[in-house]
Amino acid sequence: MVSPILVIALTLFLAFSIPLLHMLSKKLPPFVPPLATLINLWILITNIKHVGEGAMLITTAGLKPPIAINLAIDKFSLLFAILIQVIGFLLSIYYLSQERKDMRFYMLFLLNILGASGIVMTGDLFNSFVFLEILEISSFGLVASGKDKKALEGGFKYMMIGAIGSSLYLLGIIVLYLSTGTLNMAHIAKLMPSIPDSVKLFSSILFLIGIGVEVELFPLNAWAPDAYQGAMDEISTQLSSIISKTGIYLAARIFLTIYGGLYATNIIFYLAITTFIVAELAALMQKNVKRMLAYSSVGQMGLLMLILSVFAKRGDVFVLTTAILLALNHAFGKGLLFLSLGSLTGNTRNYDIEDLKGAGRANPVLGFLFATGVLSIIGMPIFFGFWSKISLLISIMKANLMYLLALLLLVFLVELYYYANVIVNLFKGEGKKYRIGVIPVSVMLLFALSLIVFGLWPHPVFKIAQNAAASLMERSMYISSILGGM
Amino acid sequence: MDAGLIFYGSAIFLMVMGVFIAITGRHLIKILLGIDVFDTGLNLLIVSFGYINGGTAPIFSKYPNIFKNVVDPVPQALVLTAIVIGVAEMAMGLAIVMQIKEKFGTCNIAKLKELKW
Amino acid sequence: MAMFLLLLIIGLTGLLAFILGPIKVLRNIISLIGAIGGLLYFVFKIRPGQAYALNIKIYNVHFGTGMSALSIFFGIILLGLFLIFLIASFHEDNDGAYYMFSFFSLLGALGVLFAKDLISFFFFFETMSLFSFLIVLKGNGETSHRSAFKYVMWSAFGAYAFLLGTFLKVNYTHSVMITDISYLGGNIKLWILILLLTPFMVKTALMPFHLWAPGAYTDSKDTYTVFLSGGLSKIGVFGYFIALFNVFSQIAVLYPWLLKVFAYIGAITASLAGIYAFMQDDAKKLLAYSSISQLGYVAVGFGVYSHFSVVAALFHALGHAVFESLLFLVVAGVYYRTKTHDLRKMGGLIKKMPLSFIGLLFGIIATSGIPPTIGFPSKWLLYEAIILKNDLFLVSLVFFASITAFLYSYKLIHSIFLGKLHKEHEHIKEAPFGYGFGIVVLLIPLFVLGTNPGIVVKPIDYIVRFYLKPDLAYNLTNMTTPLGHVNFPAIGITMTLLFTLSFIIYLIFGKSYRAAQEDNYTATEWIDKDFGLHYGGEFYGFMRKAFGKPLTWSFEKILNACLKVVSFLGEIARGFYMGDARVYLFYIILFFAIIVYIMGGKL
Amino acid sequence: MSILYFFLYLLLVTVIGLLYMGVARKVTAHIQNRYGPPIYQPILDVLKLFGKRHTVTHGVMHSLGPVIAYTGIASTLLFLPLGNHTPLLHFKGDLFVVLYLLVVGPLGMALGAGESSNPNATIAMARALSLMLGYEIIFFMATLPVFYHYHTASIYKVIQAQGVFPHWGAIIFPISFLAALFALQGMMGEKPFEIAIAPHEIASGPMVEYGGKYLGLLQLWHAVGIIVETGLLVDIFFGPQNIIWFFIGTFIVFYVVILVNAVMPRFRIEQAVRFYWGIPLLLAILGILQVYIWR
Repeated sequence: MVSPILVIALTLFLAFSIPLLHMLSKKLPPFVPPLATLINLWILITNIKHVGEGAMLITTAGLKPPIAINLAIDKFSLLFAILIQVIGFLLSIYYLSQERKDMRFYMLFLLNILGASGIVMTGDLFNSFVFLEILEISSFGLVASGKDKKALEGGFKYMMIGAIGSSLYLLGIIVLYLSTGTLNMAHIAKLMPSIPDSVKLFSSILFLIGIGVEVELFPLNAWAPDAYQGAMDEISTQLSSIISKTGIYLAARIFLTIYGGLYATNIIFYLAITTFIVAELAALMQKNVKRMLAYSSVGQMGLLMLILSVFAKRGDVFVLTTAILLALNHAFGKGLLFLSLGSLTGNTRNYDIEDLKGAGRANPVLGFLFATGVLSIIGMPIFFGFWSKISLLISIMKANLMYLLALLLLVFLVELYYYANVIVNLFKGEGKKYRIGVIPVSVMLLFALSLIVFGLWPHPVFKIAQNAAASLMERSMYISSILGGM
Repeated sequence: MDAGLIFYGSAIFLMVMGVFIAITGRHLIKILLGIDVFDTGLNLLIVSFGYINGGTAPIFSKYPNIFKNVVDPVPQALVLTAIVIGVAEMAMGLAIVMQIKEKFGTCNIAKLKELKW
Repeated sequence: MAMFLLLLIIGLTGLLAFILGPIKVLRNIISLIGAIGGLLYFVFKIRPGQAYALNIKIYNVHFGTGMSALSIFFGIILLGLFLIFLIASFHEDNDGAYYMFSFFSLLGALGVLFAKDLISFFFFFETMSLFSFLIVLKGNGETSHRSAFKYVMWSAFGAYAFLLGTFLKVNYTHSVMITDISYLGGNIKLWILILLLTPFMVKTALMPFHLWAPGAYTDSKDTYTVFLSGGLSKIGVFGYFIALFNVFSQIAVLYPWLLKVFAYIGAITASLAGIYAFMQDDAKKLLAYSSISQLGYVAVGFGVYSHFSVVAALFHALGHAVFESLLFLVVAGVYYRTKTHDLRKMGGLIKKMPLSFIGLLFGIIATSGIPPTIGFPSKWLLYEAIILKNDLFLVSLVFFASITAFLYSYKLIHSIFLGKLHKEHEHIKEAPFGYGFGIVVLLIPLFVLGTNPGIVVKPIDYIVRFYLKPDLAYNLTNMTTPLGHVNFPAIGITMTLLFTLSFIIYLIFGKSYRAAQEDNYTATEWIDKDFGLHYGGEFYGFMRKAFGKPLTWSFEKILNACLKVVSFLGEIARGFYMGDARVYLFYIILFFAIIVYIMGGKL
Repeated sequence: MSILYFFLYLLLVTVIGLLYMGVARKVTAHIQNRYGPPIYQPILDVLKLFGKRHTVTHGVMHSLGPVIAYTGIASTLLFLPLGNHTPLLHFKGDLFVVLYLLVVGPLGMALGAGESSNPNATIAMARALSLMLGYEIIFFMATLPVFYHYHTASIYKVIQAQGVFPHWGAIIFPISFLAALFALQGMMGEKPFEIAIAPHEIASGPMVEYGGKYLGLLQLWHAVGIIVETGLLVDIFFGPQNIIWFFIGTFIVFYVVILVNAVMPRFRIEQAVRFYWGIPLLLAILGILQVYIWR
């Protein structure tokens, strides 16, 4: 067994060794991120069998919790950690085909992976804030790294909102600390019944805003379309597949594990619905495909938050499973969309829907990839999205929210409307043919194949998601495995 | 007047002022400063949470009775970290602002309207 | 297991066809083997009552397949038509993906027939819609993207309505299986039924839901339209049966008015689509509306809801599969040679394409319902069933629809095959083998079932008898209802005899001389040889005056108004993201303030 | 034996139909203050046409058109009872068989005329078919109450049920009968609905390219058509109990039709269709309402 703490240590080490390697040879830095993510992946995979019921505890500084900082990895964390490494690995392979990056980019990228992995593995609240800041600051850099006007503007806006959001998150942590005297998640969760209601409420509002910025909840998500649109395509992938998924993890961990249910369930419930509807409607009128995808991403995040709040209302392991399925579908589907969109435009960064005319017909492989992403996102059968969407609807039905179900189906129709418009546009008339390397295509093919293969054979993914959901649901198990039955 | 109230009051004043600067300011640097002021206010708030009037430094000692009046060390530790993080954030922000000045030729946030709708 | 294997065969063939795409011959052989193998496997291995559970479980549903006699009836139609489509499509310039999509759409359609629970029903239904959408998208028409877009939107509309209905049903009955809901209390069962019916109304292009059909039928590749119109629309008919009998068995007792409305919608569809059909100048569009019109009869049959009206509906579904496919196939063959669908640009092709002419001739005779072809028995049964149900206005409406069939039929055959041959078509040959094969094959059931309807009525009766009290007596050649009686071969024999007689009269007297085309009575006007004297455009133009303004009314306008409202909402939603980061920050502060204000009492 | 009976029956009805045509010409002539040809003139015309040695044709379908037309109308005849005289096949089909077989004739004609590639003929067929949208539906709706009332679709049973005078369909359902008369005028293509033939406008329409034996066959078609069409009306609304009454009835109805024909001008096609969708449609609907109220 290799200690998962190495994931963090090694990534950090490799990230800061990049400048040194750069001094050795200018060709070395691009190979560091794939190496790092691959090793991380290996470490995590070797740990799979050690994570049983409850969480696996990795202590630092030789002190038992709740005193020192520690990692707490249960199946849910492990799933997200692996997801982050897989997508990170695929993306870093993708970067190999591009030469324009300077070495600082790879550093930022690795720090981003580090932040995300840290958030999903840590068992300490303040530690999660630190990792969140690492994640965010590196994301600002990554978004702005496109270095054209739009990228910089997007990066700056993201920074303004993100900074305020994470500050409020910190304030929430402090408020909890004041009434419990501890920063250990499991410990706070254990002490939760003794915290006065007003403190719970106030801190959960602060968390709601802090995390809400990250998971793109409605009034807090205004930065998201701008950042997605401004960033380079690969960075948009990273934003939607890694960064926002980390936000979802954080929301689930804090609200479900620590608070034992969303404290402001109804608020989040309605906010999430609003997010979904507003985003899909905004996407409907979009002529810029990239921004349309951004809105769609925001909408999907709204859906995820919605399903979490439904879980908080009804409490059913199936609902959580659904959330995980949705997250996986979105991570792979939207990632594929952003990547293939970039190639379809020939990396000209001109995403106007009219200019995409015929691009899919001229580049059938790219057209196929883009179409796969779209079809999975809108939940067509034989793609993985179908199962996540069906599970979503089943969970909502089980929660007995039939009006919500009807509303969602209506909005899905809106979603289909703009996506079908893009698909149809891609395959009409004659478009420009683009040369595209083997590496990007094979990376995208991996994305697409995973969507199709698990669409046809969803059984294993169900199982994994179910286990992860169950471990997230077993709150007392989590607490007792960290605190040792205290 | 209670010392705690002064701390809290000034911290919240700083936070509100920071947000106010950020919302009303036009210049990018000014906005960054606003955010920084907000962060400072927040840090002050956190420290004052842990402060006890007339308390001593949280140092291990032989005399257990001193423990009763000790200032909570954790918020201070957190604030230290938060300050570092704030610095990093500010550095990243300034770097972006530099690039913006180069590309847009202006630091007026009202001119940053490439991305909308 | 057998059904699963069949789906596997179809799916793998599609995949192979895609992989072998560039090697044309091999691809064609493989797909042919797959389709024939599928058909044979279906006929010899699949029996009612078989079931197979797939090892996928969501909620408490094991996805599985089951088989009923009805599925076999529709399965044979689908596979047979697919084979005909496939053979003809080899003449077209298609790539591997095209074959993959068409095989997958067949797979979806077969899956729908096999599905035992509503969610797998939905799965396969969506599969079918998705891949037929992709095929329409691949069509080479100018407007194919627009049509494909409409097609997928309408399909999705139907599918989502179905999904909502499914979940409502599951919520109230706690069963995903296709089981009866008529025992539920309250009006919720009505909503469920309507929602479950919606996708099938879309698929069979019943009137408010027909807007996709003319475009999709016109702009998909010609040979695929054969399958799309003749085959895939049958899934809608299958769905009617499932919804009205298996899901809601007590409809005639509980909501007779709903059935009445359904029947009237069907009849209005049949009439209006017939009228639209004879106003078209595009051969495929005309046939598309004709297809919509014919499927309207099927809806009427289900709406009347008596034993032999349902028999008539199912028989007509089969008939529609035969003659509509025949018509589309002929038009495809003509397009293959002339490269046009425009009725104004054709004419006089009878001398060049005699087999196609014969195919089209008997196709339109069957479409009009003239004996002794397959179109007649179902119409006859339908009329008597409606009269027995005491609805004389409905039967009048249906009769009106069948008159419009004469009009568009004649327009079609005249504008393509009769009249004056165009100069650029002087060296045209008969349509190639694939088309001819299909025409000949389809002509067989057209006559055999027209004169011996008992062959098919027997299994249909076996299906329907289970649900409704039988009041139709029949054998191979005769049918007797409480109202009347028909001996189908008698009509055929009489007509043949009299035709022989008239033909003898024709032969005995005088000799005929073949006159040149332009050798015509022209009221002393001298006309040039190249002068276009073909009356093809504006064929029933004067009817525009007869109908007046109502002809311009359209469901599309209502739809567009709805879309405007939605896009207005979209503009509002977009306005939120106004681009100024300070405003974004202000949103956050405002949000914080509002939440604290709302929750203030509890803090 | 029965085949021979078939032929004789057909021949007889054809000849009677031709005589009706002669009567029509005579009556029209008298109204127009002329003498007119003898009543048997149409028979002579037909014989002359068949006697022609050379005929011009435009193709296979053009030749077969009249053949199909005559086939269609003759088949219809064999399914139609003439009063209580029952042709061989009356029990093998009912109203709907007759109605659908009735269309075969025009269809054959249309196909033949179409191939002549003379626009006049095609325009005429377009008009004839469009007119069907008017009269056919009216005729159908007008006859429905009778069948509905006697609860059968068999024409023979309707005749049987009507029996003696007060049970006639025309007496029980006068409104429907009126509507059916309107429809019959169009069905027989007489003025004011003579739009398809319109000799002065489109040169006799479908017949424009026909001569010789083709025209002869078409004349035969027309002759049988008169008997079948008027006969259908008489059968349904008067229930003639024997063949003599049948022919008397058809003659009276035919007489009314040619009287109207003789004094009427011609509609334009859209006017004609619109006319049918006006008062006759209303009458037909009223007739249906009447039978609903009665039950």
